[in-house]
Amino acid sequence: MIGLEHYLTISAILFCLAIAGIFINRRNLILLLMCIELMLLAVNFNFIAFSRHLGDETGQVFVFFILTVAAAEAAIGLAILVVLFRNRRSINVQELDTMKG
Amino acid sequence: MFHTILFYFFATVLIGAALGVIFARNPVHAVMFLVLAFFQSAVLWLLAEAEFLALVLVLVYVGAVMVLFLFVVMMLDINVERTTGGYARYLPLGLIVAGLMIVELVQIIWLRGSGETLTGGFAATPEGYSNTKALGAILYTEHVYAFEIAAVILLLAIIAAITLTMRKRPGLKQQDISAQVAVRAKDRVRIVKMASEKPEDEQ
Amino acid sequence: MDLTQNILSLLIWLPIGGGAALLFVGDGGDVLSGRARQMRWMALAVSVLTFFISVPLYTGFDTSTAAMQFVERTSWIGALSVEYYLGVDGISAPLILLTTFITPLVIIAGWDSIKSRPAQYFAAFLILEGLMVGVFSALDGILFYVLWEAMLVPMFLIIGIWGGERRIYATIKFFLYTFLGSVLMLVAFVYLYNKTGDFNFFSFRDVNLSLREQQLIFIAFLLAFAVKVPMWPVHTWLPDAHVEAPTGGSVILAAIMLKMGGYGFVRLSLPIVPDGSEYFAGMMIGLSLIAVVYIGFVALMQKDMKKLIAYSSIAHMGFVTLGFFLLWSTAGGSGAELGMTGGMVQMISHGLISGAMFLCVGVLYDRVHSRQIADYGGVANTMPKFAAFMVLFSMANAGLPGTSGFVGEFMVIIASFRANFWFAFLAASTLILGAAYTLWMVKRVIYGEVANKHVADLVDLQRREFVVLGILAIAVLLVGLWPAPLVDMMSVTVRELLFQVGQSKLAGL
Amino acid sequence: MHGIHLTIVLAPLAAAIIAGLFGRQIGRAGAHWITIIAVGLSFVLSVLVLKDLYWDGGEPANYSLYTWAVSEGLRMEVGFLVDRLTALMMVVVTFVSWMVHIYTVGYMHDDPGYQRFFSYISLFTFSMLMLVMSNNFLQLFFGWEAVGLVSYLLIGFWFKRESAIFANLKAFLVNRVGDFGFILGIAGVVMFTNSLDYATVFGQSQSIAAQQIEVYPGTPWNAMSVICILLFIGAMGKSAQAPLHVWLPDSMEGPTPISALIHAATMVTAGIFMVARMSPLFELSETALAVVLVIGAITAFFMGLLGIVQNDIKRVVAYSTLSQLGYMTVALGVSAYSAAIFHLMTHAFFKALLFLAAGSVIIAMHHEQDIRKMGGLRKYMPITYWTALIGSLALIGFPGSGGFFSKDLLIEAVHESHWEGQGAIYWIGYLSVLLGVFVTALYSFRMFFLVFHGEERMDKKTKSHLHETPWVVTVPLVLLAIPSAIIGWFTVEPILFGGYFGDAIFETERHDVLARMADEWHGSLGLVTHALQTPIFWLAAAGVFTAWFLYLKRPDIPEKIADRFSGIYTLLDRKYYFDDLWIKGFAAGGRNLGQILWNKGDELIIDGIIVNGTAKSIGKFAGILRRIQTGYLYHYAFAMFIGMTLILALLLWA
Repeated sequence: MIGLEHYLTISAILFCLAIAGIFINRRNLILLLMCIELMLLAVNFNFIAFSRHLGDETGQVFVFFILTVAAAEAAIGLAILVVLFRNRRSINVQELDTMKG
Repeated sequence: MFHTILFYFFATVLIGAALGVIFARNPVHAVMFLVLAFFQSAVLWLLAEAEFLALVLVLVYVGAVMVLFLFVVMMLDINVERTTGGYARYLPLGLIVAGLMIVELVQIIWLRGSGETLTGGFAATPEGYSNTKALGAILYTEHVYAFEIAAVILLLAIIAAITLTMRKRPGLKQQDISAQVAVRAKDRVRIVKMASEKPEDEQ
Repeated sequence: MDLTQNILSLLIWLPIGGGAALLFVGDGGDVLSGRARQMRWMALAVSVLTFFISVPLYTGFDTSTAAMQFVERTSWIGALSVEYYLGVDGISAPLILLTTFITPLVIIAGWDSIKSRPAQYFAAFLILEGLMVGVFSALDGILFYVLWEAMLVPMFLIIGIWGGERRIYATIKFFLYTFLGSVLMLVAFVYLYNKTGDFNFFSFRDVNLSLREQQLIFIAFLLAFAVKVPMWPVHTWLPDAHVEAPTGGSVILAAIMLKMGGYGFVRLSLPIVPDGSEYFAGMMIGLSLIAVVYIGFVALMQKDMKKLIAYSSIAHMGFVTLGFFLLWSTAGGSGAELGMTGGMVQMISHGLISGAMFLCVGVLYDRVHSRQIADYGGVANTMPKFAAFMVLFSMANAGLPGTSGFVGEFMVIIASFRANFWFAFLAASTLILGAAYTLWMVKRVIYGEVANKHVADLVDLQRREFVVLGILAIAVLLVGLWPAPLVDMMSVTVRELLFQVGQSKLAGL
Repeated sequence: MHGIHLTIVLAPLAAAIIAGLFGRQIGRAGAHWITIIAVGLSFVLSVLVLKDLYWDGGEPANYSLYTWAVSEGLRMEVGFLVDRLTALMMVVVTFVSWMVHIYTVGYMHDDPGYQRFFSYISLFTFSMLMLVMSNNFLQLFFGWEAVGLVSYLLIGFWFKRESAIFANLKAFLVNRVGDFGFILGIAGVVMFTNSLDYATVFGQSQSIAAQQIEVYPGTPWNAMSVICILLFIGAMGKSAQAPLHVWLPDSMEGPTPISALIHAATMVTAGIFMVARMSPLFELSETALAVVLVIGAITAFFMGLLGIVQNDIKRVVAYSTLSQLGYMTVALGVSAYSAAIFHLMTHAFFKALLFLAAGSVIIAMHHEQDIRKMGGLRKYMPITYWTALIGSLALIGFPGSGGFFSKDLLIEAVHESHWEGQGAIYWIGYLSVLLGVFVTALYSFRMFFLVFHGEERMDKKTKSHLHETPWVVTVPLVLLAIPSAIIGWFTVEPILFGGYFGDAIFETERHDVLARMADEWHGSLGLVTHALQTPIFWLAAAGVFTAWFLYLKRPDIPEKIADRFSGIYTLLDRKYYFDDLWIKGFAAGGRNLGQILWNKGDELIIDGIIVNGTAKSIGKFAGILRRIQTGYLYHYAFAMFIGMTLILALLLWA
């Protein structure tokens, strides 16, 4: 019987893979953004699973909002990325260290 | 049983797609893997009887966001080589943290919930239940303000994205109407007074 | 409005308001502009007016009572029982008078020598004056603390904007040093508040505290006040601050701000934690004597005139703390009043003398732009009037009888002899050391052949400088020849204070 | 009478202020007239006071003028005590001061600081009068320091000279060392009596003597001895007793009238006066008296020896002053206070005379002070010659001269003084004053012969200008020569044996040597005729003869002696290395100590390690922390992830 625990496990695996993706990636900022999308997906899994588990639709409403925000974030993030690329001719993560203390 | 097989199948493909995202050499491939992952997720959500969200995921995410990603990736013409080394330095620490994380997750999900069991199947939905209808009912009643805010956020995102990417090229000729209206004669014409001069030979 | 009822408020807010007005109007950014000149006059007018308003503090002062006079009291922050509570007694009134007396002189001294942002400069001094009067008259812990900290700001700006080359280092050092101390004072206030329920100094005084509590509160107060005095070994901010400060800043710093520390000891430490003070009295005397002797030797070797005077300030302030903490060492308490009065007189006198000394250095600095002793020599040849003043003030600094510098030292030495021969022995060594470092400087700066072209080009005092130094000279001589009015003003309060200090707070527990 | 006292004091002060502040307005003549008149007025009034007290039998006045301050029942006042001791001092001070004022008109004639000079010496007169007329310790200390101040200003009068400003700093600081003891002594007095008033303190002297003070814990000392020794340290500073004498010879850098007034006649005798004034206290402590005696004896003899090797005319007189002050101190040590004061008075006249005469010579020699470059001045400067002779004779105690009576009787008093338990100290005192007579005669006539007799060793230019000095210089010489010569005749009897001082000086019966000597007193004439039978006269004669033989008859011998005994000569020439002790020892030591405390203590330990060290260590720590901020996104993400893991762990297992 597929239940809550399976969905949570899938979610955890997705999340960890997304994090791993952030570390493995050193060159491409777009991939980082994609990993973030994956993470959000994992979160959404959790919400849906619990929503179903508890029989409460509010969790799904939350997913709806997360999707909204994620879309907005992707739009702005990509816009920033485009500007960045225009200014520096690169989106190499290892070269982006202007925040260095 | 069929349900279980479907779940495991789609879950396996999902994880494979996620691995593809993070290991793909070419960003375009990565985006395509991500699209695949989203599709698999949508199916899994369907299995969990969250039909509305599953469809929204496909329509909005795959249809809009992923296409945007694809657009950008192609537009920017990023070189495709990937880093190979570099993370060996952090590997021990990463392994420790990852191990710790796994232990924790296993503990949370399989061994112990905080007082409440986290295992068990989903409750069956009542007859005539419409997921979409139920969501709409609470979205436009209880969460209407949040909904409005979400709309504003999207608007903001649109404006932000446009503002960020818009640029003025130097040398582009543009009409500035307010400057044209505000101009005064003395800004443009200089009246020079000077004594009249006579040629030398007339004296 | 009855002036005598609100005289203290007036003394606080008139200069602050005047300073704010000056800031608001500004100088138009140009030193030579007519507006800048008007601002000078306005600053002078405000400060002189403040001085005249403060005169009733002396004429209307009742020397027969130790109670607070000219009291003003209203609620300020009701929820925390914080009050706007002002009042003066024989300890604070002379210090307020000193403040209002010195400030106009400082403003005159900065008349021409401030080349950048004159309006802001004078405004800073006026605001500082109001805040200092406030510190001396506040009787509520929070009010006292707020004014105490607020005072740092104008001083910080004065040194930081109009100071010398290393002014940034000096201001930061000054600020951190004093801030470190005063924050602990706030902690002590809050602790006492938890005991008493308000921040009134009198409730602080009347609350019973265990010895352990008293020791900790004493240490908290000690850090705040010892830094201000400054006592050895937390004195090193002073030479740097003095050296970098503009003349007026040095004068205010030495003449008044250092007195805050001494004032804090008598207003807070001694009456609030008498047993704690007794516990630490030996240490305090030790530190005071180190200040007198150690700093005396250090001052001897200074090459910078301002630094030398700054060190001599530390040594002289050592007498103040020595006088205050003698009372437990003297046989049967006799000598306590003498010591404490001596310490108090020393504060006033040091205010006059160190102020005058810094003004003298300022006069030279304005002309030659050097504070190094080695850059001078034979100034008496070109500036005879100035030389006369300088010698007079140096003699006062060396504690010559007939000048105010002698009065406090004499009383403290006599009182300390009663406590212990060696206290008096070490304290009296200032007679030699003080004369040595001051007069050696005089020898190298004032006397001798004209040392270089700069000295040869010196012009003697202008009328403005002459008036400032002349007024100070008269004050120094007056206090030296007839200190009775000053001493009488203090004596009842001192006796009352000694009575308070004599009441152990442990008995009531 | 109070008005007169006040006028005596304030007239010179007012003159000083006018001459000092308004010197330019009143001009040179104005300055000297106003000060001369003021001091002259003081002198005349002082004589009136003396007449009132002595001949008219007036009562001593003791009253306070105003209250300086009151604290803890200790009344600090300013007031006058005018008794016969005071009156005598007042007359001496104002007279010498007056003479010096007049003399200055000539001596400082061309000096640009003319008005300033007159202002200073009038101020000095005021200070000295405040000192002697005081009725309490506070005012005594005021006068004490005030004369020190004026002395400082006057030694450094020619402030362009490096040697002068060195000397005045030295003088002030050495005096301050004495004052250091003095103020401690005053503090001791206050501790035991809670009063600064002489009368009150003297009234309680017995109770002080009965008490003890533990300077070192566990070793109680007699309070009176401690107080008196501390007070005497003050006197040592002011009256230039060894080892605090070093400032006096250097003080000769000041103009000569100052040397006469301050460093010979008046200020340096303040210590003697003070001890005499404090006789009710000193009498009660034989320990203190013994200290006084020994210090005085050392000064009297050894400082005299130094006079023999000096070549600067003023320094010779200065060492002679030191030696004579030693004599007075010895007299104090044997409780012969009146003898000390008597010698003080005669010394004031003849030493002022000698200094002024020296000054006269210096003027004539165009400010050449080396006696090796003089000689044979007798025929050029007859008045100076004769007055100097009178002064020198008085100095060596030639029978009949002023110095004779005081010195002879002083030595006699020392001779008579031994009381129980004194032993060796008595012999130290007696022998040093006795041998001192020979030394005195030697150096004073060495100088006299070298200056006024023998061959003329000055250069031609100077020689061509040699002539007697103007009348403003010679008149004071003559006026001072008269009392120097004759004052002893009629003052000796009342002062020493006639109970002139009355209650002003107190002697216990055990110490009262003068009372014992009174039995053998047969009048002034008797003393003079008796003189030939005493060793004193013969020692003095031997001294004069030696001087004549060595410096007139055989001028080559002194150098040979100096070569033969070069060790001793160097010792004398280096003034027993006292200057080195003070300058290289204490002064340099103090400077080094200051340097060490400053560099190592303040700059290194407090500022370097503690203050800036704290700041630096915070900076270093921050620098380490700063490296965490790499700027790489994945580092921050990693940190977030670690943090999340840890928070989860905390929630799970904590």
